[in-house]
Amino acid sequence: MPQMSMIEAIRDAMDVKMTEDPNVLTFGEDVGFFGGVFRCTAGLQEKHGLHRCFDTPISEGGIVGIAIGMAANGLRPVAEIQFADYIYPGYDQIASEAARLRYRSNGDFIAPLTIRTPVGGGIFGGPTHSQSPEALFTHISGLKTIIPSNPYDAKGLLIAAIESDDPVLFLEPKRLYNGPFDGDHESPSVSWKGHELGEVPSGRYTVELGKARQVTEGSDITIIAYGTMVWVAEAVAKNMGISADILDLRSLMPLDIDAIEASVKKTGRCVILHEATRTSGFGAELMALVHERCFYHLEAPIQRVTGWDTPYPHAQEWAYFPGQKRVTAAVREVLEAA
Amino acid sequence: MPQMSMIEAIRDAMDVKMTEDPNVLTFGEDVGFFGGVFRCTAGLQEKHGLHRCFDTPISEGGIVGIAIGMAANGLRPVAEIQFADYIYPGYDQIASEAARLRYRSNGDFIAPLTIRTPVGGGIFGGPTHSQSPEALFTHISGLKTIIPSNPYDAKGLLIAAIESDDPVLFLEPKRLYNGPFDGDHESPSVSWKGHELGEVPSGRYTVELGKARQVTEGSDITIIAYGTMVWVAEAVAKNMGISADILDLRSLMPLDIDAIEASVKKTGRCVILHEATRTSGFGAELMALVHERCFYHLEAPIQRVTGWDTPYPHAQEWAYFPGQKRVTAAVREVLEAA
Amino acid sequence: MAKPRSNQSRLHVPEPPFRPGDSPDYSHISVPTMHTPHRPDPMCDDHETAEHALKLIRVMRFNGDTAGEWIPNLTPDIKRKMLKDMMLTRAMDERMFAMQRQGKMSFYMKSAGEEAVSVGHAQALLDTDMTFPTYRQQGILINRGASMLEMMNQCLSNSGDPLQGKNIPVLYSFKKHGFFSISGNLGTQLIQAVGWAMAEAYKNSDSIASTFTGEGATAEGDFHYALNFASTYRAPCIINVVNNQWAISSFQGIAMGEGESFAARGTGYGLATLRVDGNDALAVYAVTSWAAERARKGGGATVIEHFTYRKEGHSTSDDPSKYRPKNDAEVWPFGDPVKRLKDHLIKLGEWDEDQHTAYEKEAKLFVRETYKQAEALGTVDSGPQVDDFTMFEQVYADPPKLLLEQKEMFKRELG
Amino acid sequence: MAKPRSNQSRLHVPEPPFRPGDSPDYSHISVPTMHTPHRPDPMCDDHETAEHALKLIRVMRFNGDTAGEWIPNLTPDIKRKMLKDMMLTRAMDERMFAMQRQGKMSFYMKSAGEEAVSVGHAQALLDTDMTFPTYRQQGILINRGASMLEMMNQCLSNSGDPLQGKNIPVLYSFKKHGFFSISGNLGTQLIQAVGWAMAEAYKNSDSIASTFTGEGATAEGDFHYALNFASTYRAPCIINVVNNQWAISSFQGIAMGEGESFAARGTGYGLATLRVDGNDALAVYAVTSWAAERARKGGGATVIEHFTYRKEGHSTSDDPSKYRPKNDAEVWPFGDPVKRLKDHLIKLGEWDEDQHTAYEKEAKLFVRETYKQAEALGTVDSGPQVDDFTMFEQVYADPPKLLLEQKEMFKRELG
Ligand SMILES: Cc1ncc(C[n+]2csc(CCOP(=O)(O)OP(=O)(O)O)c2C)c(N)n1
Ligand SMILES: Cc1ncc(C[n+]2csc(CCOP(=O)(O)OP(=O)(O)O)c2C)c(N)n1
Ligand SMILES: [Mg+2]
Ligand SMILES: [Mg+2]
Repeated sequence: MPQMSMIEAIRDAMDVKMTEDPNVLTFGEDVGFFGGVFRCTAGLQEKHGLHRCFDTPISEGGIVGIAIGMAANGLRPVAEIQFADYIYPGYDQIASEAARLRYRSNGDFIAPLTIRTPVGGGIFGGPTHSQSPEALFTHISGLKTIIPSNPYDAKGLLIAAIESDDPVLFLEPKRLYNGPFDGDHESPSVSWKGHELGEVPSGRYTVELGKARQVTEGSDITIIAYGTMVWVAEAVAKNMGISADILDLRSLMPLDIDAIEASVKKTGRCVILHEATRTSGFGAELMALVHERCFYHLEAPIQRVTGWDTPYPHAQEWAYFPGQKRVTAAVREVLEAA
Repeated sequence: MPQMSMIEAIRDAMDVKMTEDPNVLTFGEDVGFFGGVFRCTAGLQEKHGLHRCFDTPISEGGIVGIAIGMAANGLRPVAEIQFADYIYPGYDQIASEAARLRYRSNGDFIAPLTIRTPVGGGIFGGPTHSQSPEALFTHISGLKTIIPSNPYDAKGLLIAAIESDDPVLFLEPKRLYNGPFDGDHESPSVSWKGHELGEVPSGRYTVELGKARQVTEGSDITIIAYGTMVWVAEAVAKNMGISADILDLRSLMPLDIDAIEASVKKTGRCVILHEATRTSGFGAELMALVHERCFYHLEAPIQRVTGWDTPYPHAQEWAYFPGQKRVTAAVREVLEAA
Repeated sequence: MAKPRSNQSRLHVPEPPFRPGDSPDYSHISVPTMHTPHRPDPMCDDHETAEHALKLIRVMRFNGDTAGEWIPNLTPDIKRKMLKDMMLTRAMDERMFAMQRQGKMSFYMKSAGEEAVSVGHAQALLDTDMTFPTYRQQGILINRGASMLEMMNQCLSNSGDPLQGKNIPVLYSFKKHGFFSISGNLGTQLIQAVGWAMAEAYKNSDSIASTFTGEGATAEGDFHYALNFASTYRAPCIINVVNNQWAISSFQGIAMGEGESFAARGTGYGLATLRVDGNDALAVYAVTSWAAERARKGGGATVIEHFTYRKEGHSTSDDPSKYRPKNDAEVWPFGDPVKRLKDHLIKLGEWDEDQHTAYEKEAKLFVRETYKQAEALGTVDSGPQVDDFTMFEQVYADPPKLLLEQKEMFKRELG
Repeated sequence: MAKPRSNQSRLHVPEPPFRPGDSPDYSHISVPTMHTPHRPDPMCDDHETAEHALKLIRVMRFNGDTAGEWIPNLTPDIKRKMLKDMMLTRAMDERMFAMQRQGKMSFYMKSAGEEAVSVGHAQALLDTDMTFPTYRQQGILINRGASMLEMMNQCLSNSGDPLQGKNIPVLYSFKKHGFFSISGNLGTQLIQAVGWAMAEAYKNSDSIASTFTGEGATAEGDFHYALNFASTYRAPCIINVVNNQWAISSFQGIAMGEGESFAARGTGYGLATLRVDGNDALAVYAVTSWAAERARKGGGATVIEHFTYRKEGHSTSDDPSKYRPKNDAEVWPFGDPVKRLKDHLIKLGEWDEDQHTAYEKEAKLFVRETYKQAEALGTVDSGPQVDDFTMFEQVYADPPKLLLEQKEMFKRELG
């Protein structure tokens, strides 16, 4: 099976779909000739033509706006927003338009577009290259929000996103682009080469939107995570030597609530992880759902481990990032609670 | 004491501040000569001059943008966004700029502006005149989010917002503008006239940002609400004849977590209400906080009663609105749970 | 002109020339009669249209004659159709307004005074061209033969509403008539239309997109996105700015500032720019044909400013006498669009007063009968209604489990 | 010019004339020598500047002579200061770039080739005028005498960083030098500057605001907001578009489309518009003085396009040889801004090669010494560092309880 980094897997997903479906095209800032600042579209213009992979003006609202018009007109646009931190000028077009077009026209028009954008910290990007704004999108009915944690899922989910008749926000944890990251920034970086999840089939395959991945099976505790935090969770469980059910959500909306419910009912203990700001983060929703469904099975209060209620600082990046230490402490507390 | 509607109280707050502080000014779409589509600024242009209360182009991003520049330059702008449903073109200026200016400049520049905007349903406004987007703002560190439920609080909170050195989003439940509303749309409308909370002192006074109002004191259950839902909660408790601690949050961020914690620890039961879309609504955060702090005191799972995960429909407005029936059922379940 | 109101600071805030109580006098607005600008080739360099952004293209004089280079080649039949469409649009607007006042609808928006813009424009497009209208181009639907019953059902949110009550009155969606779902959020559809047009070019199709905004909403970022992207990708589209002088209570100078026209906004982007007398249906037809030809042939987008006047309130929620003189509409120097086309047809000998009165009656009757049928299908709060559970539909193509659960919760709520 | 690359559809996508491997030839860009447009009165009607949006205002010829109506009245001392500021800016940029390459900083952005824009502009403003710069106007700080040590501390996020590590390198904030906090979000400060300027007018002050954007970021909605609001309220400000030909890898034609200049964008808004040779420090000074006078006297805003060239990569994360010919910067026909001012001063007899070499050395030395001091205060990952707990500060004026609790959580985490 071909070995791919997450960047390559994402590129391959677009390549497969562009090859198979003339209605698929991709565009965004620096996406064309240059191939994207993270190289996710490298080579696509040369292979598929100038009109199928091209640069746009620096205008996130405009990018989403044309994608909606194209999608309503039968195309399957994949728009790149260079960093999720810059998605806000396009927020109105996403929340008021892409997500609402089907509803307000009662299905007369639809907007099957995909918006790809890198999220998360870990590259010293400071307040404007590190954000994880997923919760601002999970509150928007009509929109799907996806976040892969590895090359295999990234390709399969992105193909499923492009094929979905709903608008999809596809968040790419930039810290995972070139390899898994367990939150320990002091140890040498690892690459996807040789990693099991870096084995990516060629051609078309999909990973269903709305199904979580069971990372490890265990009985002591459920750890719910997505994106970069999946790897931190795995490292913590391993280092602590505990038997944890780790769920990689992959899809925040639609959510695999069945998997979550089953796991917490089994373990009775739950920790929720995300990198985003704590207050009103997606962890709050997860906690609410677990509380509502598993209250009588809980043996300890759920805990969430998150970024702080501050912008993502530059120099204090690792003090902000919810690394193994913070996660371990929470897991320990939850395990030890009566 | 003067009797005021919520509209009058809001207008009076601006009038008091404009009279007392030449740095206070207000602007927005139709705010000037006409006095605002809900009449909240009626008469202010005539009284204080064209340069202190004026119309703007239809450009929510521009409105927030100039407010930031003015605020950084020593003024205290109060910007109106005509409906909260139209705030999204200004989202980037609010989330990336107003909320972040102090942080990213380490206090070198600040943005003490107030953004007023009507929220909520109940006027057959359909998908684009009914939204309650508070959760999209409570996730933004650096921003304060306020929502009054009556004229007295509205005036005191708005004055406090204008005086705050932080940017404040001031949400006005439009269904309460002219009178309290208990969620029963079939009974005749009530006005603030003669209502205790319609008694509004003249001149300057403040209601502290971050302090909840104890609406009723009780021992059976805690009902956490804000905006229109406060009145629904009160009606439900009364009709059910239960002894409820009803908290009107008034301020979502900063949050009166002490009041919440004390109440739930006392009652052991909790229902959370909001009109907004359920998933990733502010109710999720409230539920998470109560869970984290009061887990061992809870005698039943917390429930939230909310709008649905759909846009706010037009004809089905009352099927969407979390009215007394929906709230009563939840309160009953929580009370009856073992 | 009225004197500017007092302003104690150096901050300049523009004000309309007249306010309630003033006697409006528009003699400062010159009404060009013969000197309508020349008609360049539709594939001309955009520079050649820079002057057109500041002038006013007209075809009909007030006496019903036509003059200048823009006279379109239209049969009397088509002109009569246009007149009738405009009259029908007006008749429907009037009825619906009255019914809203009787509490049958939550809301309504008329297009009185602007019927030539929608009808003249639609008449010059092909059926395969997608329009992206605002809430004041119902004339497009009338011109394209949409079912008035369906339109009324939408406004009433009744059991026959194609949108099943999901949206507020007037925010139609008629894909089958090339009429894009109207957004309640101003401006957003401008850039979507550009995307639609880019898709047409991408597919090597001949169709184009045509999008509308009020002059007030040109201040939104989407207007800039639309002009910019249309320019960069030479998108085959028309960007129409309907300058009806008023946003809600704000006069056009708030959006315009020190600019001279809304068409001129396009000049800096290298787009073709035309400014047309929007009360002159033939001129609207003429500029639309020009722009459509340019777009179809690969010449890119045109910004058209339709200079007109909003004769009535912004919507049923508005009372214009609060912010402008009561007789402002009457003294507005460009006349009424229906009367102007009528006078022209009469001058041509293709129409007369009797026919006009007869069709006025016919239109009224048709509207009344259609409304009756519509009301029989219910209104937003009485008669047969949309099933409440439809509110859970069309949120997604495939609804997530959490949403399906909410549907169950609602079932339990109903007991 | 290179032939356009293949495109199998009618969708037009603009491409730069040259790509890696091509031999760039800019002979199609005319370099105006004597025919610089005339200088109207700063309080002229905005129309009088429409042609200026399409021409190029220049003061210095390549031989060091000055010509035309825009020659500013500057003493040799001031010109020498400008030259030195430019040289110092460049010396600092070079050092910081090298230090980033050595891993001392996470990131850096040079302004090579654009020093005349920032220095020439700043020199023509008053100290009370607030500038809203992007990350490529560090020359403003140098010109206004900011402490280079503080600037370097910011870039290093060290213990002396005035921003205490909160922001990435180069995104300075120096209120005391009239230098607004730079946002990482492109475009946003344009409309904020208009608000700042409106506040100056509101307060009846004489100060103005001056704001910057790259040509690429003019595509953001904020650019439109800025032009529109500046026009409506006649805000006393200057809106500078630095057209350095490149966004990151996108050439200026992506943002420009079929337009002819970025200055021309302002024409449709009724703003004054000037286009200047941005490599000509005296011309930049001249147009800035003109626009500042206009703004200060109540004439409203001016859009200035500074036509220049980004000589190096977009940032330390970029490699321009991937998307443009390696020697593109060298063949760019407008020369180097430092050399041009130097040649002029030499021609005047107010500077010579020895002085130049000496100051080059002095600047380098000063930068090196200052950098040493800065590094002694730490870097982002070694030496004395910002206390981690400062990350909880300056989120709010008065931190909410939930945030204070998080601070406690973090304390516990550290053990
Ligand atoms: C984004 C947004 N902001 C504000 C509004 C509220 N609003 C509805 S119509 C209107 C005035 C529009 O004026 P104009 O663009 O001139 O169109 P007209 O009504 O004159 O046709 C306003 C402010 C809205 N619908 N959307
Ligand atoms: C809103 C936003 N979108 C995208 C980016 C990423 N980005 C940073 S600089 C840049 C290019 C800017 O080009 P230009 O405006 O020409 O300025 P220059 O770098 O040439 O000075 C881009 C796309 C950003 N910082 N902010
Ligand atoms: Mg209008
Ligand atoms: Mg640039």
